[in-house]
Amino acid sequence: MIKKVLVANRGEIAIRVMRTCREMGILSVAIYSDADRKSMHVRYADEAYHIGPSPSNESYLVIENIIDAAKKSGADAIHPGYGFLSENAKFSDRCKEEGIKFIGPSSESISKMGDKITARRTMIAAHVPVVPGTTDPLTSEEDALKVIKKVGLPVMLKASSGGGGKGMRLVTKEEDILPSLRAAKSESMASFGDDAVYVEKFISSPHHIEFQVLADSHGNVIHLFERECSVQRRHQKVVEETPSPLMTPKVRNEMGEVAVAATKAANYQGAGTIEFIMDDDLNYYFLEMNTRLQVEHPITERVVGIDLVKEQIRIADGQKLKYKQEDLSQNGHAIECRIYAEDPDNNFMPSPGTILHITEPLGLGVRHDGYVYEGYEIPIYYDPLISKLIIWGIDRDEAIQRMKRALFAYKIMGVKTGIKFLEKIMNTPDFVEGKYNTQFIEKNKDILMEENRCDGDCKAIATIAAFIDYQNRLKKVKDRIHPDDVNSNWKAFGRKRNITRL
Amino acid sequence: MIKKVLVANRGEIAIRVMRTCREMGILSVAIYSDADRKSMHVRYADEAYHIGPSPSNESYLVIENIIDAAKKSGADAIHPGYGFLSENAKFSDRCKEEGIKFIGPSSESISKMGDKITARRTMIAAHVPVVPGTTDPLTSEEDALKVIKKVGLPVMLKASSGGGGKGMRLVTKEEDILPSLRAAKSESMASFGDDAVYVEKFISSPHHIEFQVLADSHGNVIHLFERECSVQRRHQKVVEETPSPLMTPKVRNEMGEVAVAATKAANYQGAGTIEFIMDDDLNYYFLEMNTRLQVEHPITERVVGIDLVKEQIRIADGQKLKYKQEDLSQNGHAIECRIYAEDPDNNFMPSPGTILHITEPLGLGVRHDGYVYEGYEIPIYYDPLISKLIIWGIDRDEAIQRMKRALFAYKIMGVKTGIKFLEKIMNTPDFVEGKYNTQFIEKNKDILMEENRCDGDCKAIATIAAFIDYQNRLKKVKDRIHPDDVNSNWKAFGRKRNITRL
Amino acid sequence: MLTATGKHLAEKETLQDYNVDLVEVEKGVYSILYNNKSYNVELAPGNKPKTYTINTLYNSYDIEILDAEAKYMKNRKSDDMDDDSTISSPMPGKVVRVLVKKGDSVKAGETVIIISAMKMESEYKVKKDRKIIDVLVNDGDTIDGNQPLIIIE
Amino acid sequence: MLTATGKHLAEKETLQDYNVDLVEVEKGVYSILYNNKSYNVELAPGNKPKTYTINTLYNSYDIEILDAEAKYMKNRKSDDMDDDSTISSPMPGKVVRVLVKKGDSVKAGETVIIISAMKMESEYKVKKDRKIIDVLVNDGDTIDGNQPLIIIE
Repeated sequence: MIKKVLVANRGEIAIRVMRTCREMGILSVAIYSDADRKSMHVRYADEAYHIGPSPSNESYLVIENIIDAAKKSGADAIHPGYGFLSENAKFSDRCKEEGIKFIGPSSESISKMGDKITARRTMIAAHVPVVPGTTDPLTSEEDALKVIKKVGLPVMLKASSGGGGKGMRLVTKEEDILPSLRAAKSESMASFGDDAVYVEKFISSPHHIEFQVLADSHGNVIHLFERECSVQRRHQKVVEETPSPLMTPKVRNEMGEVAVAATKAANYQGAGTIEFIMDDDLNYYFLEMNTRLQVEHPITERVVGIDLVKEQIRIADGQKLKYKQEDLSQNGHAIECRIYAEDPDNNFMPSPGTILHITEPLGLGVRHDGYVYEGYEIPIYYDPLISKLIIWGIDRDEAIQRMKRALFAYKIMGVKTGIKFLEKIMNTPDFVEGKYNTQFIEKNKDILMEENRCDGDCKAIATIAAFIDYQNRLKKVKDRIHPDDVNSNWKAFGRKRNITRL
Repeated sequence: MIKKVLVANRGEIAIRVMRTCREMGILSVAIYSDADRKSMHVRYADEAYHIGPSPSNESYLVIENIIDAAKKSGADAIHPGYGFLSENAKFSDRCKEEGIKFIGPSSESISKMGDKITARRTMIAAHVPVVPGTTDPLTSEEDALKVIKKVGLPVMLKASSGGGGKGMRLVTKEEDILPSLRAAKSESMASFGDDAVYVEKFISSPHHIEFQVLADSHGNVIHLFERECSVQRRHQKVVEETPSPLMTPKVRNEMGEVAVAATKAANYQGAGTIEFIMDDDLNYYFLEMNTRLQVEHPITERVVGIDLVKEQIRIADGQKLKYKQEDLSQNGHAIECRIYAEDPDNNFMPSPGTILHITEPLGLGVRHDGYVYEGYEIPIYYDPLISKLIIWGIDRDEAIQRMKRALFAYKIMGVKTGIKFLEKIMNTPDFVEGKYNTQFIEKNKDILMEENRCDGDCKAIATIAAFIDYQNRLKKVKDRIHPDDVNSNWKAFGRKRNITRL
Repeated sequence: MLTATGKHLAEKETLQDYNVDLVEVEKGVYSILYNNKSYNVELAPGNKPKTYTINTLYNSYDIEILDAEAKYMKNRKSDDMDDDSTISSPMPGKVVRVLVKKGDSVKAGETVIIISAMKMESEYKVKKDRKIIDVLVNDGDTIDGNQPLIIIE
Repeated sequence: MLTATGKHLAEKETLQDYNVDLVEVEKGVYSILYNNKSYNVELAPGNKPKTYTINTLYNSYDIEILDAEAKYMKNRKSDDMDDDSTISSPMPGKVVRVLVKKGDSVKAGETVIIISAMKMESEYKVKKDRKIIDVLVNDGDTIDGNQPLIIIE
């Protein structure tokens, strides 16, 4: 049995993995860059190893340093989390060579699914429906123009190595083809070191629906139902929920079977996700497979009742799946909101900084996976995700109401966050009615970007608080400079502890 | 529909109720004593009314002041929480007179069940099994000696108005009868203003098992299965779990039916709890009915999936129960640990004080219901409960492992707590195996009161941290007094930010 | 927008007569009861002296305490309609693409540069019609936080 | 028990040569890496000057920084075996029952008074055989925090 796991990640996912390790009696090893010495994952782990400077390409992406830390610590397995090296075939291979268990799929599966073009070909061979388009990368700008003419506008340009919306461009007009192609290639090269880009027919206003799968090393594969991830901003998921309000039991069953078939075709092992796009008539197409744990995995955990990291570790340990498909069902409804350090009023620009104050929402049906604490400075080098709120309700209505309650009580000072933006999503009629697709944010931007109301009292109260805080600070300074200068006005002010009359 | 609820309570339960109000779109009104101006329930509520000085008999127990606040605020309902006036028949009545909905049972039900002797008589009439004993209060010391001789030692002396272990005494020897009787009477008088005491045969080493019930105003009654509450210290519950490791499906069904019958006999409305004691052969006896929400209600919420406060409010609003018995089932396993400000090393003495630092455990399967925050001073006037950890697992093993993980990560500085004591309970073989009764803590006290180990490194590390903190403080003071006195030793020390060699 | 003068706030029409019960419950966090309504206000000192960022229930404000102990409050968004003369990123990152060159005229809302930082690509736009005075970086450059990237008129 | 002398700690046998990576992450909260093991230590100033209460992973300690910058550490429980000469409650409450009277001799572990405070009844016991010098309260009395209740020898 695995005894010590090195978590090759940081932030909330590192802590989330370590929590499960602790429950399983497994020691956890953190790695950290210069910027992360004070990060919670270092504090939470049993051991911690420094692996390099702050930029991730000098630390969290350096396979050598991570393997080195794993050997020093005597870790017998590595969990890659999501992002960083989680979908890096070389890393999976290297672990294997070193006799360290990689908690994830083989390099072959990663390569096959990581290259979107190969993935498309594999799925077509396994009779999994895919979006119409090319099965070869575009070789030149001329080739692109020709191919896109054949597929027909609108199309999506996609990085073959892509994922998470990077290196992706929608093209609707002919004159945009080349600028978009260049942008997609540049972004793909910057993000993945590979600029192969291919073409898919653009399915307008689709739903993004994904299936969670688990596959052991004995050929058993199960799915843990769907997640609805259509609330996206620039192809980045913002809110996820399960079950999907769109889904019918019949289609769910069918897609689950397709997801299992796709997983088998990938010769997959571990936890993975089959992403589909779906049109309003519930036609669905394979989009890509994520060969790792997803950010949004907790909503599945909540509704199905299974700790996915625990299953990942068991699978890596060579154990058979504990659950059969017929054991599983969806219980109630779960929604996840991602809280980023970002400024919704300023084009969602990342907003790093020091957390001055935080009030986390708690109570019935609330799971909160985060990593920041008061006084922690969110580094400028990594993903600005602060935490994830995962809410359960007995039905979708209750889950939405509870999410609103939790977002309302969630307060962070020091950095700007998307909390109020998320609250507005929960209040938007299209979301409340469950009638939305990936165009949701664009379609509802007037509602979502509307300025928050603050009536006269609210403004006045804020002003009064600032004024009094300022006076208190001023008083402290004065007292320090002239401790004997008894200013009776200030003193009297100080004495009025409670009732302040302005 | 109810639009505004005054919560006639404080601490975690006040916030827990307000959270549900918010989810239902109901405004919440807090009341507070002098000591509670900064308390979280005041901050969380939509409105707040001051109701008197700090001692609860001048504030939270003063019906007049609470009714007054309810009228001023225009609240159309009052939720009493637990403790304080929650089982006060006069309060229920008074609300009714004022046209304010009391979120709880009628005064008749409260009186009937609140007086333990009347409750026994009611249950006997409804063919609910009760513990052998008297159905009349002891009239005199002579009467006591006579009656107890007839019932046979050992016996329990119990306050007729009692609850929560107050006014209760076990008598095993004849010479203890009169001192115990006096103690029980004095405690009962002090706690409830009534010294009526009765006698029950003492069932040695019983299990304490209770059933949650819900009854609407249309005669519908359902039960939400059992809670196992045998981990008790001086008749105070410390850890609760559901399902009970002792229970069989057959006995569960039978007891559920008995609980429903008991609820009907009490002519009950709202959420209530039927407490039973059970011997090792699964014989069970009605102990008492709690005519309010219990501290431990969240474990039922987690396993059955129903928000009990929501149901309480719906029932008070005159609505019919949303669920039928056959809709309900137990899903997984839940455990609650109560975190008190108390000193386990000093006879569990309450430990009020200021919360200097708190790290709350979060993540998968963790619900945390609390009310303190950093800088908050736990008042000396009220119950020292800080928070409740409610853990869910797919089975009992997972729940225990997860509880250990959560307790491990839960840190509070400033007051002493029972966290380490609770961790030891989770590690005690009798608990792990689910083989325990109300004698658990007494039986395992050697394990539970064992000193925590801290090997050489651990001690040294603690010492080093204290030493460095002291030096840093000293440096700050020196710098303030002689800002120009450059002490090179101290400066050099300050510069060595990270690596400190001692 | 609210303006009022320090100690004599009660006499000004703008803030009327507020009788508030105000306590600092945590550092920079105030619990305020006004007409029995419960408000929570969180304050953080702003970048400049005498400025605050304030979170109320629904809003985030920047407030400036004016001289003579008066104050001035503005909604974060409302005054955001002017460009700084230098475009820079608050975080270090990488230039994904420069979309303008020295001397170009750009229209309001047009993107001038795309920066990748904290795993996100951000587009920097101008708010009004502008002329590009200078471009100080190239595609692919690694940049520091607050380093001038583009100078506009 | 650990003792060592201030700056020259490294030279003392008791604390050996600890090469620790120590940072204060929050006020009074230290993250310490020693031999790559991660420790979290929380400190709170004690009631007396130069004393701390420390929470490590499993333990709670009282530590006293001795003069000449040395330190002395004791486990909370270990030194708890002596009685104070005055029995008092840290919280206000009510006397439920006084079980002794002036001049009584009591045995180690015997309860002398029961106090009800914060909704809990607490029994105050003596740790060794003692004589009761004086009893200052009666059953049912309301008491303040730290008010002397019983004087023992």
